[in-house]
Parts: sequence; C-alpha cells; structure tokens
Amino acid sequence: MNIKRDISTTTLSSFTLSAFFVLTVLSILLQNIPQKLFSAGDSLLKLNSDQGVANAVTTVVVYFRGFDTLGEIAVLFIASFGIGLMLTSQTHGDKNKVKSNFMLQLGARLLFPIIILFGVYVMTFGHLSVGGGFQGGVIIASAVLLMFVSSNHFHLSHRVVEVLETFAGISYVMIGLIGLIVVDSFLGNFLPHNISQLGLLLSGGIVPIIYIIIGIKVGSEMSLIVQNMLQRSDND
Amino acid sequence: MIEGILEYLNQTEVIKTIVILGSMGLFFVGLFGLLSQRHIIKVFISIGIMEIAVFILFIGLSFQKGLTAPMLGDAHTSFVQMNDPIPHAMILTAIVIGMAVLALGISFAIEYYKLTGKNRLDQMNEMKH
Amino acid sequence: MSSIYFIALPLLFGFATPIFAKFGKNGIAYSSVLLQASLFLLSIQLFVTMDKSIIEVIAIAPPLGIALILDNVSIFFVMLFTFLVLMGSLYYLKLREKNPYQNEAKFFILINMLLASAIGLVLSSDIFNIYVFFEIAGISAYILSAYRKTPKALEAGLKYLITGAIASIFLVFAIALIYLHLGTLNLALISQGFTALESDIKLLISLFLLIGFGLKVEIFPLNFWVTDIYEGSDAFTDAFFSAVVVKAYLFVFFHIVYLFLPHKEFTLFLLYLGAVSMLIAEIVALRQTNLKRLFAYSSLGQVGLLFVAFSMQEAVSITAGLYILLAHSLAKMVIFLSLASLFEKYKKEDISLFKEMNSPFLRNIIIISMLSLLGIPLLAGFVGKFLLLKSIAFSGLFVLLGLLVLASLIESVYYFKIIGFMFSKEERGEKFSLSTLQRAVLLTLTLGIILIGIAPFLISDFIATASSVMIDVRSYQNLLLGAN
Amino acid sequence: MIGLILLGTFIAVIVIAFVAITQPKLPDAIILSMGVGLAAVVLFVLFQAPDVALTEAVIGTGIGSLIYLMALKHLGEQK
Repeated sequence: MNIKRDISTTTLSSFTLSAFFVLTVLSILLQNIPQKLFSAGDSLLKLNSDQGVANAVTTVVVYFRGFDTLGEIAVLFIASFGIGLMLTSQTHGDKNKVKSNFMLQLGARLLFPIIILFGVYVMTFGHLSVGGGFQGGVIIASAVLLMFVSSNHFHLSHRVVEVLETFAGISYVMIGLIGLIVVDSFLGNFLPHNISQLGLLLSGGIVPIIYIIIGIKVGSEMSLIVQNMLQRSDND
Repeated sequence: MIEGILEYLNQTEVIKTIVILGSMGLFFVGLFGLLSQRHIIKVFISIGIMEIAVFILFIGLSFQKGLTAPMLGDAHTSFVQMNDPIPHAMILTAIVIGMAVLALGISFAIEYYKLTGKNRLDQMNEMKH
Repeated sequence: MSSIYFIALPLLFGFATPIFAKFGKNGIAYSSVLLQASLFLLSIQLFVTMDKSIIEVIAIAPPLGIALILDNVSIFFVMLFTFLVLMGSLYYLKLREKNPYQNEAKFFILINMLLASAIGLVLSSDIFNIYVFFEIAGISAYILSAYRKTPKALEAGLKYLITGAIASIFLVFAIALIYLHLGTLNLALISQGFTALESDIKLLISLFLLIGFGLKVEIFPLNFWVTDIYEGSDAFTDAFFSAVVVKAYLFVFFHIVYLFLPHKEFTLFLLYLGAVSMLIAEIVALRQTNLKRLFAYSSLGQVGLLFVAFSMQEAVSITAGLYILLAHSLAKMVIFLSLASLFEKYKKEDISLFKEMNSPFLRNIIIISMLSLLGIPLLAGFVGKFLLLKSIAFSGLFVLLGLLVLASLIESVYYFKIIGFMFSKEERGEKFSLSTLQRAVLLTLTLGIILIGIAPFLISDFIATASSVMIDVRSYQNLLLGAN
Repeated sequence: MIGLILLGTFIAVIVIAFVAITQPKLPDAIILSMGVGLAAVVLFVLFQAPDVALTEAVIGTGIGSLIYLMALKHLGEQK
C-alpha cells in the first residue's frame, strides 16, 4: 500500500510538471504558428540547379552544409570507438550460443548479397534519388547483423574494417583540404559539375564521391558497433 | 458532413495546428517518461521519444501543403515548388547523432550493470556520501 | 594560413590513428603532441600576422553556407585552448607511464577531438554547426569521463550522457524554432531578425537556449550533476573539463546572448543567476572532503563569477571576465594536473592527502594557484576580480557586490583550510618528486599565473581589444554578411 | 485527406508512446518504441521528406531497436 502511494506521488508530480511545461510551450507555439517565409533553403534550392545533383537534400547534406556532415561522421566515429572501448571482451569463445537452424542459415546466406547490393545501390545513387551514404551504410551493417545472428562462425575481420574506416575518414578530410587548395574553400566542389550531366552516375562533382566515402565510413562504424554489441552477448 | 470535416482538416493552418498539438503531445509523453521512469532503458526510450517529437515538429512546420519533396523526378525537372531541404538535412544529421549517443549510453549502462548490478537511475549512488 | 586547420587536422589525426598505431603506442602519443604543438605555433603565427579578422568560407559563402570567423576574441580562445591542451598532453606523456590506461591510443584521439570541437564552437558562425560541435565535445567528454571503466567513472559518464542528451534536445528545439521563424541559421542574420520576433517566441527560444547551454555551462540550477561527473572522472580529465570544455561552452553561450538577446531584463536575470550560483557553490564546497568534488564546486563558483562578468555587457567587465577566465583556466589546469599525480602516488582522494603530501614543489604551486583563484594581488586572479568589482561598484549594483565579496570570503575559508592541512606538522611519507617534464609543464603554467599577475599590461591591450570585439555585434554582422 | 491521416497518425503515435512509457514489461516497451519510430516514418513520408523517413526507418528504428534489445539482454528486467 505504502509503495503504491509512493509511486503515485512520483507519477503525479512528474505528470503535473511536464504537463505544465508542455502546455506553456504549446500555448506559445499555437499563438505563433510560423508562416512560410523565404528561407535559406529556398536560396539553396535555386543554387542547386548548377550542381548536377537531383536530390537537393543530398547537395545540402554533402556540399552546402558538408562541414556539419564531417562533424557528424566524427561523432559517429567517436561513438563507435567508445562502444568498442566499453564492450571489448577478453575472451572470444562462443560456448553459450544457440545453434541456429538450417533454414535461417540458408535464408541469411541468400539474403546477405541482396541486402549488400541494395545498400550499395542506396549509397551510390544518393545524389540521384532518395538515400545516400548514411542509409546505405546502415543497410550494409544490417546485412552484417543478419550474418552474425544466423551464423556461428561469422566474424568480421577487424583489420579490413579498420582499413576501410581509416581510408574513408582520411579521404573525406583530404578531399576537403584539396578543395581548400584548388578552389580556396574547405570542402569546395573542385570537380566539374553542371546541370547538363544530371542523371549520370558521376554528375555533381565531389558530391557522389563524398557520399560513397560517407557510406563506407558509416557502414564500417555501424558494423563495428553491431559486432561489439553482439560479441558482448556471446561472452556472458 | 464528412467532406466538410475533411476540407476543414486540410487547411494549412489546421494542419500546422495538428502538427504542433501532436508533436507537443509526444514531447509531453517523453518528458513525463523521463521524469517518472527510472529504469535506464526506459529513460533512453523517453529521451528518444522527445527527440522524435522535436524532429516531427520541425519537419511538420517547415512542410508546405502542395509542395513536393526536394528532389527531381519524372514530373519535376527544375528546383521549384519544393519543400525546404535544410530542415531535412538538419534532422538527418540530428537523427544520426542521437542514435550514436544512445548507443554509447547503452554501452555505458551495460558495462555499469556488469560491474555493480544496478540498472535504475535512482540506484546510482556510487558517489553519495 | 587558414583557421580550418585547427579543426581539420585534429579530425584527420583521429581518423588516421590506425596508421600512427603502426609505430607503437609512443607513435600515437608523440605524433599527437607534435600536432598540438604545431597547432599552438600556428595560432601564435596567426595572432602575430593577423591585422584584421579572417573569415574562412566553407563550401559556399555565408549567409547560406558555414563560415569560420577568426577575430581578436576567437584567436584568444584558440591560443588558450591549444596551449592548455598541449600542456595537458605533455604532462600525460609521463603520467601514463605510471598508470597505463587500457587503450591509451584512444585517449589521444579523444583529447584531439575535444580540442577540435572546442575550437569549432568558438570559431563557427552557424548555429546548427555549433550544435554539431556541441555534440562532438559532448560525446568525447562522456567517453573521457567513463574512460577508466570503474563503477564511479561509468556512473559519471552515464549521468553526463543523459544530461547531455537532454541538453541537445532543447538546443535542437531552439534551433528549429529559430529556423522556422527566421528562415536562416547564420548567426548574424538571426541576430538582425531576432528583435522583430514576437516576444513570446523570443522568450521560448531564449528559455530553450538557456536550458540547452545551461546544462553544459554548469550554471545554477542546472548544475546539480556536475560535481558527480568531476568526482567520478579522472583528475586528469577534470583538468580538461574545467579548463577547456566549459570555457568553450561559456564563450558560445555569451556570444549568442550578445548577438540575440541583449535585453537588460534577461542579462540582469543571468547576472543574479551567476551570483547566486557562485554563493551556493562556495557554501556547499565548505563541507566537501573529496578533493575532486571540492575543486568541482570551486569551478562552479568561478563559472558563477564569469556569468556575472559577462552578463554586465560592458567592455570593462568583459575584459575582467576574460582575465578571470584565463586565470581560472591556468589555475585549474595546475591544480587538477598535480592532483592527478598525487592521487596516483597516495591512492586517496581525501582532503587529508595534503597532510601526508611531501613535495614542496607541488605544495607551492598549488598554493599559488589557489591564491590566484582567490584573487590575491600580484597573481593573475587579482586583475580580473579587481576590474570586475570596480565595474560593479561603478554600476551601483551594491547588493551584487556584497554577494560576490561574501562568496569570496567563504571561498577563502576552504582554501586556507587546505593550506593549513599542507603545513600541518604530521608525519610525512617519503619525498615525492615529479619528472622533469611534468615539473616543466606545471612551472610554465604557474609562471603564466605569476606573470599575468605582476605584469597585466603585457596582455592588457590584446584583452581589451578582444572584449571590445566580443561585444561589438554590428561589426560581427558586417564581417559575416559583407563577405558575399 | 492529408489532414485526417495526420490526425490519425498523431493520435496513434501518442497512444503508442504513452503505453510504451508506462509499460511495466520492458520487451513490450521496446517493441512499442519501435512502433513510435515507424509512425514517425509515416509522418515524415506525409511531410514529403523521404530522406528523413528512410534515415529514421533505418537508423532510428532499425539500429535503435537492436541496441535496446541488446541492452535488455544485459540489463535485465525492471525491478
């Protein structure tokens, strides 16, 4: 009885507090519904025409606001190795693992290349249609996850992942620095790009290249996160 | 009658009102969870819900009825009459960052639980004197 | 030369660690120190050659794109941060030999990321970009505080991460509202359009910004979690938190306040918030026995003082604020670095450590730093505190003056308690001496404190220019918008 | 039509989120929080933001729930 009363006071007080806060915010927001105004985004849409990229979000993410994306990659990188730091396990035995059945293994093996292919597609066509490096990279990582779940012996080669990750990270910054030298702005688009090439796989100058690099980076980071999370579970 | 309601709901102002009400409702649920729940997974779920609420609010309010997604397609060959791409790019970034922080937090929590056997925020008192 | 190197090179270093790791553990350590030293030299060179503000365009010109602005005040912070991080890294070179962290290679990545993000916060002129650097700094700090993987460290990291996640939600909310109502992310354009907004929305945005940044700049009442973080983390990490990270957040916060919200009511609110924050922190610090917790409270007190200085919004008080900030960064760096060595040696973190301590060198420099924090004449802390009290007295805010003097008196009580412990006539252990490199680092920092205290005129021109640039919103706008 | 769909989705997402938060059973709470993410994906599609929708689906809902499930395996039930 006592415990029940305690729970209800916590719940009640937090309910009141959050309701008060949200209602205040709500009333202010409802009185000031933002009207459509000419924003930076509209100017960027206009600029988009001479980039040779069909997906305007991609141009904004990779080129116009590419510096944010570099920071985002850095966040992901730090998080990935932080997780590695936390969850590195000393032993590597898979004693407690339940053996997955044959159908699951077969299905996973069949699906694995298809998912990888889809991931690569999403990654490379990011400048022409929906998707891009982040989404494609994560899709590839999900294929890796599938293999981890289904197969007992699947293990990512740490070395390969590390090489990919390092290569992607270095080349991202390097492309930025080349831009600094060639067109005098960090991450500047120094490759030929214009609207006439639109639709070609290599239209848009550095945009698709950077997005593929992002895809490699995100894919390897996410695979490492998945591996760290799952390996931890194998060992206790 | 039904058509009238539908038409009423389709007005731009009404859509924006719905977006504000809905996303702030979601924000309220997240905040309530954050304040009332103590299990570490619940806390992270609450934070995730609050984040999603803010994302929905931003995307929803920057959305204009009748404009298309900001990309060229079969029917659109020039960058006009499109939604603002900057909020999309920002939220894309914010989603990835939010996930990275969440994954890191969970890994801290797992390691902490392994060492101390505590999985609730109110039990965390290693430093109380 | 370009200011982008301060951000790009540490990031490049971080991404390229596996290559440096080929040269063994020392490879990473020495290349990291080399990088930081060259960044420090670069900042000196930029400072010497800089005759006007440098604007560095990334991808496309502002207001549409992101630009880094290196003016007189940001070069001050860039130099300070690169110097402190270099000193910390040099100190760590020897510290790690006695206490090898599990994966020390990663430690240097984190420190470099922290440096890149602190500089990014200071230089960036785009509010969403500031959010991204806010997150990089945050996430590296979470990992740094949980680095040792002891229960205390993990708890500190977890608490830090949860408060940081909440702070970033509110920051995104504020940025979203700003973009929805003004249609831009550029600081200059926002600052031009902000006054025309409805007052309700202004209130909401400033509330969210205050919650978002307040959780990070350790201001009352959003600082309940800070001392736990400081106690749980390593003393060496605390040096970076107290001297670098908080300072970067503070600068950004006040930069944004000057640009968007220069209303008297709001800044008066911040002013008293700072004073109350300082008073409470100093009172609570009296009862502390854990050294890390005690100095954490002292940091909170100094942040309160800085809040007061920056909220006055006058060139004189901002000059005072920059002096206090400089003195505090140097002193806290010295104190936490020496504590890191002392904890290592004596295996205890209690205040009675100072009774056992037998190292005249460490004793003297800790005393100098504490006296400087207290504001004793001829030390760096005095200059700032004196200028601040003078400018408060001129403004006629005598209640505030009384609060600050009271807080300083309380502060002196526990500092003299520590000094008393140091000179107590108890049995002392064997003599403890540091390595030459560590001595040199601590001595450099302490000499900095003394030099600024004796001869503040050496840097007074520079700091006065920096403070006038910091408050000059109009020229910031012209600089940023005139570039296209 | 969009107004009605929006209204329905918002009501659904709030209800799902509330049940997820107050749910005493953690596995159910995690599955329901996935539901919140999926509803958010629907909203993003309605708001003509396909990129955000794809990212939220893949990262927020996909990897996010995987992480929660891993955490559940290690952290154990609510006491």
